[in-house]
Amino acid sequence: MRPLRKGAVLIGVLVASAACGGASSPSPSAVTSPPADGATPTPPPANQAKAGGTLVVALPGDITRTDPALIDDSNSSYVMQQVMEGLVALAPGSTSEVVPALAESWTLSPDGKTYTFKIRQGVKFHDGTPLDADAVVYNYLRWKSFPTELQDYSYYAGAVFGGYGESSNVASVVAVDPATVAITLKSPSSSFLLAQTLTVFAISSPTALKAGKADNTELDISKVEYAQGGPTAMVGTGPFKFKSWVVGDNVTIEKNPDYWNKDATAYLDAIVFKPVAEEAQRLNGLATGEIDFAQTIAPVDIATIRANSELAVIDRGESCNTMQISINQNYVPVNNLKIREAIASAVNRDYLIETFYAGLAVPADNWMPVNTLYAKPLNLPTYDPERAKQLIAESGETDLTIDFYYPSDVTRPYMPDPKGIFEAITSDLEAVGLTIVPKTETWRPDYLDDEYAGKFEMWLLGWTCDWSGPDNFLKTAFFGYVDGAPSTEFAYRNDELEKTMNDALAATDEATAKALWEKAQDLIRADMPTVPLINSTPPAAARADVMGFVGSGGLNEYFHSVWLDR
Amino acid sequence: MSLLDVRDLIVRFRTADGTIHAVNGVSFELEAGETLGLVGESGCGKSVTNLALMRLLPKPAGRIEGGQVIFDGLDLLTLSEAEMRDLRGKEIAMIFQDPMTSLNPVLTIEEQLVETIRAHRRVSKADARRRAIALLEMVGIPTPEIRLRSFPHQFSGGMRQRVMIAMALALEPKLLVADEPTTALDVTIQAQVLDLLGRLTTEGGTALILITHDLGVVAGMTQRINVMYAGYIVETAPTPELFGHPSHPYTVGLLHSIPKVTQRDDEELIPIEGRPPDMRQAPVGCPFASRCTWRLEVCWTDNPSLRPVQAGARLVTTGPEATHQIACHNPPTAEEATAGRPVRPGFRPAPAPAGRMDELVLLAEGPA
Amino acid sequence: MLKYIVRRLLATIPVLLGLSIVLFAFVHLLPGDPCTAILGQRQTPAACARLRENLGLNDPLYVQYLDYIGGLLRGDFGASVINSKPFFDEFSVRFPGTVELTVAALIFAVGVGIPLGRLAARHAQGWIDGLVTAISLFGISIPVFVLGLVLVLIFGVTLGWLPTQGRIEARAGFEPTTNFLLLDTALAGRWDLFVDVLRHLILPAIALGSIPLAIIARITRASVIEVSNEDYVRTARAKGLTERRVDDRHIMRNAWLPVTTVVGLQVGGLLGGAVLTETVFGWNGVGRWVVDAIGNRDLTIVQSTILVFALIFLIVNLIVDVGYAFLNPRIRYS
Amino acid sequence: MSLETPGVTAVAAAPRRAEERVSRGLWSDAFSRLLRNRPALVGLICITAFIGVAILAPVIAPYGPYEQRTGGRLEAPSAAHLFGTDLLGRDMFSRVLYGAQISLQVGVIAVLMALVMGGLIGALAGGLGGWVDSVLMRVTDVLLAIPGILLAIGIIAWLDRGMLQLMLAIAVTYVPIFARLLRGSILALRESDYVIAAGAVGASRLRLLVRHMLPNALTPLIVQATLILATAIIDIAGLGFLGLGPPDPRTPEWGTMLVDARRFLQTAPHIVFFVGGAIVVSAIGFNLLGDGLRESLDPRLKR
Repeated sequence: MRPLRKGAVLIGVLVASAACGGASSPSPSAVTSPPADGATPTPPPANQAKAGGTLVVALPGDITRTDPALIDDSNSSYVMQQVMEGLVALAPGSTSEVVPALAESWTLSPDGKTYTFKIRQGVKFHDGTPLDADAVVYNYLRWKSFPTELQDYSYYAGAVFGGYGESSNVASVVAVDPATVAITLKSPSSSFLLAQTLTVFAISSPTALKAGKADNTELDISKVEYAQGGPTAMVGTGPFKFKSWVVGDNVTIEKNPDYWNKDATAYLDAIVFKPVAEEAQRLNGLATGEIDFAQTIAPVDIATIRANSELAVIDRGESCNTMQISINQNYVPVNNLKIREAIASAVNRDYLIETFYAGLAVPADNWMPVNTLYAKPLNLPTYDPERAKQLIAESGETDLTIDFYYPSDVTRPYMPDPKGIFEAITSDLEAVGLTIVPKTETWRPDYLDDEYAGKFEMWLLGWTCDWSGPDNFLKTAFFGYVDGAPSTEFAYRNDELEKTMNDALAATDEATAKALWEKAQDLIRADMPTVPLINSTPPAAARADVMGFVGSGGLNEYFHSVWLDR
Repeated sequence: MSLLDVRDLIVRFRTADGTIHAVNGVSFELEAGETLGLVGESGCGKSVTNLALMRLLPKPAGRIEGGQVIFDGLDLLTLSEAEMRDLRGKEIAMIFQDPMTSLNPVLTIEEQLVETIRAHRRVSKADARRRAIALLEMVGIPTPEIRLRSFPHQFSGGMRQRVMIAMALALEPKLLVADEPTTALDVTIQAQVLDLLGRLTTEGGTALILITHDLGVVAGMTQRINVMYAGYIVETAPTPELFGHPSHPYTVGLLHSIPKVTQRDDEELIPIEGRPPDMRQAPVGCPFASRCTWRLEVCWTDNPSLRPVQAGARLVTTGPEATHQIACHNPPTAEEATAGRPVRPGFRPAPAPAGRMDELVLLAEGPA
Repeated sequence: MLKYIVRRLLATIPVLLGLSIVLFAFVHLLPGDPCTAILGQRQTPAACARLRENLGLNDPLYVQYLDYIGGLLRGDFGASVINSKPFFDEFSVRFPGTVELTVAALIFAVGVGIPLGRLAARHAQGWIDGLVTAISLFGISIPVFVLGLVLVLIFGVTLGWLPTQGRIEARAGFEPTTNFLLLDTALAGRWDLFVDVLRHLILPAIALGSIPLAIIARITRASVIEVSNEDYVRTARAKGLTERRVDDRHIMRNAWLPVTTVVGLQVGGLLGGAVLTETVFGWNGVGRWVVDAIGNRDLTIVQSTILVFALIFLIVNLIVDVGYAFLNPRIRYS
Repeated sequence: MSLETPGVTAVAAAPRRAEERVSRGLWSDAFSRLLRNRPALVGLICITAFIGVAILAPVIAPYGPYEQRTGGRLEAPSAAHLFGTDLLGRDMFSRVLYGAQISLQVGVIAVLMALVMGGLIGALAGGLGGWVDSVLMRVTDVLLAIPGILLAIGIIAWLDRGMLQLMLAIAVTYVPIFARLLRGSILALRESDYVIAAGAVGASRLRLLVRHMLPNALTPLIVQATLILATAIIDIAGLGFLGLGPPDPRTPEWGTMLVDARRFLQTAPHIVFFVGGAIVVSAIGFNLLGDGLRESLDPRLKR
């Protein structure tokens, strides 16, 4: 899931754009491995791969809709990225490397405003409609001109395009010729191209869109058949095609034998995605063989899985997330830096990692993972309860009561057991003399809404990257201003930081950008506005005979390479 | 050989509260076509005796722990359940006290009659139905063809008991046991039903055991009477003899506790004091001792057995000439029987030994 | 009889009315501002205006109520606050799962509970009776979710005999039409899958059915014992009927009556228990949906689900009562 | 002309014995009967243990309910940790003991609330009759029509999570049961001779209700309340299992603990076993006791 919240603004210039993405390309080394081997073996050569079979994949939840443009959750996106393709994509296993997809190539005009995409020829949508420039234009114009009634559901289009219709930053989308599309922006945005790798910008068959009332004429989303799993929903160009969606039970996709990329034709006949909310059920299902692949498992279950020779744990490689104790500086006593420093010293991160992450995490020494571009060690406080007590004494605060929130009904990739983690942290904080009032709300809508609205004093939250760059963490996820003012979420005012980050995004040479981002990190470190805790790599698990899977810390994973050794 | 010969029948009930000594060695005989009354207070074992001979005691509590029941030459207590089942309804039939509850409320009269017939005779449903109609006609139910389809609750109490009689006589049994057949009925109906019962058993030559607490009923209906108390037969005699010469204190008490139309001044109404003994204890002495104004010391310790009133009389066990027998150490004289109390000068009931309840003393000391 | 049914139907009307008032209040009289309460921070002025319009929050309360009733009568049970989907769109997909589960549980409860009760009654006070009493005591004392977890651990994970979750083998890729999977697989002639669906039903049905089973076994035992002591049973025996006939025709025909009523009342407990069972077994039914809906504060879904469940309960008990009347000639002919 | 009622003729003899009976009192009589009822005795022992454990938890429990890292993670039962430990190293034995406290507290208060609310409705309906009766009974019909746990879920959804809300939600589901029970008893008592007699000598309606009917209607209420406590314990755990339990996540509530335990069903099945076992044992206790009370208090069942 890419939990972009309302108001989290994506627009901004990403220096570390795709063109020079080599800097921090995470190694796509995660594959299934029988536990006996210990080390991660290389994927077996393709000629060993067997075609056929049906894979049952357990997801943490059901998809919400079948129209890629009208989703904002990771479950829907995870399924759709098997079926739908955009103009560009992230390379398998990478969180920042942009590769061609439906566009064979692209160019950016010198003024940074016009992208010209060369559309791949001979590609057909699953319904037989040929892909051409007109089809691409149709999709883009649909997103740009979503009616108000649908805008609630098309969050990403609005955020990336900077609004709708006339107010959109997208000036025009034109079919130059049947194989060329030109997208012109009103002002340059170097994050635009990376954003196009998001599943929400996948290209649907115009025929299917029209047939499914997804042509912006039907304003009631419940009647947009294309979004509600109608027979012609989710019609894209990918290696799999949509077969059926039984609400709450499964989404089934099947092999697209006519996939345009003959090198990436799927081995599997079909994949069944099942929503399995309970981690215990995922584990049981894996053990009994009812489930072949669990997209996310509780790290604490790793030992059990390793002990079962029929199962294998899948390590996703490098972390692309941060879990933190979020703090809103409108509240006393957490507006006091000494208290925040004390909190940072009070929490035993190693214990959390050992207990809840089964070691698949590292203590965070920054607000972004160490492998992120420009990230540098910040020497954040480590576990030292004595120091914490001393800081609290020095702080001069008398009322040490803090309302502390956790989400009651979810697990997140960065937070596998919110309640348990909360209990452990609470115990640590109470040990140094703070008084914690435990509070909880359900994830959607209450928790996300209320924390964003500034109703929480202190709460658990984290961020899984959209792509691996400092802007995505420091600015988008955390401390960027909203509409020119500190976010209601953290109420953290630091005008110098805001200016530094904006300058960094606007910088044209890498050296300047690096210097500015490092300065930004120092500024944040000095204020300690929140307390970063952990960078984790959420594990997956599979039956041992599931082969060829390539994991990614950002969950952009593709199943065409997966095959069953049975 | 008599039709029915019950010998030393012992019935006990095992319950959570202990063993109930319901029937403690009862013996009697019955000839074919004879009519016997079985009289006593509720709980005296009269119904249990008859359920025992039908082997219909409630399971698993009720058990026959001794004795024999010879019916028509067969020892009923040794028959298999299937053999016993063949006898029930066919050779021995029963009518119960409450016609309201003795008919199955969810089955039609037809179903209940027909199943009785077809349980014992291989006849077609149509034949059984014709027989059922005839039976209903016999017991005086108007438009039987229509009434057959009715459910019990659509009948009046009297009509229901007529149905019960029809059902009992459906297979012309040799013996009919009628357990308080009229108790639940209106007084006005009682006579009709009794009359019907008497007429049909006489006509069919069916022997009848009439169980009742109502001496008035047995007086007109039976040839012979057994008086039961606390699981014992305490007096047995042909009906006129019993009424004419009641010889057991309990029988005397019974007769005196009923107001008679022909009440004479010297025949005062004397209630029987106290209440029946606790059947959970094995009886020691005469079970009636605690309530008996004629009791002697020996009554507290020795339970007298049934003996002819006239010592040395030839023992006849059935028929109108049956020997008058009682179980008593100190039978009332004829004079006392008429008076209803001991009239011998200076006679005092023997005081109760320690630990025994004395209902008479209680009365004497009770609040006047 | 007809009069009885009509009277029984009329008696349901005030209950329906009361139910509608309670459920109306559930959404329309939420503490606080409805926009905030229902939409939370997602509220945009547009979304809020739409909600107000959808719920008619700008009208006087009685108009809102009449609109609500009018909607119900037209079959409009509202739409999800979260995704605007009409209630029945998703309900119709999920409901068959709950029906299959509850019916299977009921069949289990009745199919095992009644024989157990009869067995216990026949051997009243004996060790079999004691065993049955112990089983039923255990049955009413063990929560469905505990029993469910234990069953999953033993028969699913450890022994591997039965599936632990879902309604059908996902790999089969079966496309249901009605979502009554037993029906669908049978109609499609996929008997292998029919068996698979049955296998999926076993553990959840046992977990869900355990409480009703215990209650039914108890009431059957009590009822059979009570009827066995009735005079007419003695009459039947005195007529020389076989034990079997006495049992089937005289005892059971009467003992059924209280049992049917109790079975009808179990439907409410089963629908409630389905919420927990579906959570334990990952069962795609209304129960799990309503739990999710509460997490999402999707109150219209909760409201309409409660309404439908209550309606089912009322209808089932109406049928049971009519059936009772039919079985019981004292009512049938009065 | 009946001999069938020797008791009538023996009236004069009866009083002394009757007096003996009465003097022992309904309750001591019932209690002695209860002690003779073996299953009920087992129930009584279970409940005494349950209540004792709940009250004495701070004394018995080797650790505090919130105390973490008392041992390793998910340890199997041992002498140091009788029920093993959970993920945070908390002593499960202590948590199960404190859990009894929560269940007892929530259960008893909820049942009392239900008793008061239901009793009030039942008394008003039965005592006043007429349209009050009709309206109140329709209200209970409505509540009965909604499956109990859904009703509780709905109430919590409406009022938000919290201890008080939890108790209220549980309570409301039992209101109709108590209301109907009390109303039924009162209707029956209203026809009884002594109430009619008291009415005839001019006792007011309220006095009749409070002095004459309520005390006599109490017995079935007490029996029912005991049985419902068993259900309440299960329902509380059920709500906890659905994540609607006490808002403080650390609360050692059995249902909430089961949610955690469930995650370790394969790794540490003993946690499910002990927590589930605690629920089952206390529910069995109240059920046995309730049945026993019914048998010993209900004069019709006297044997």
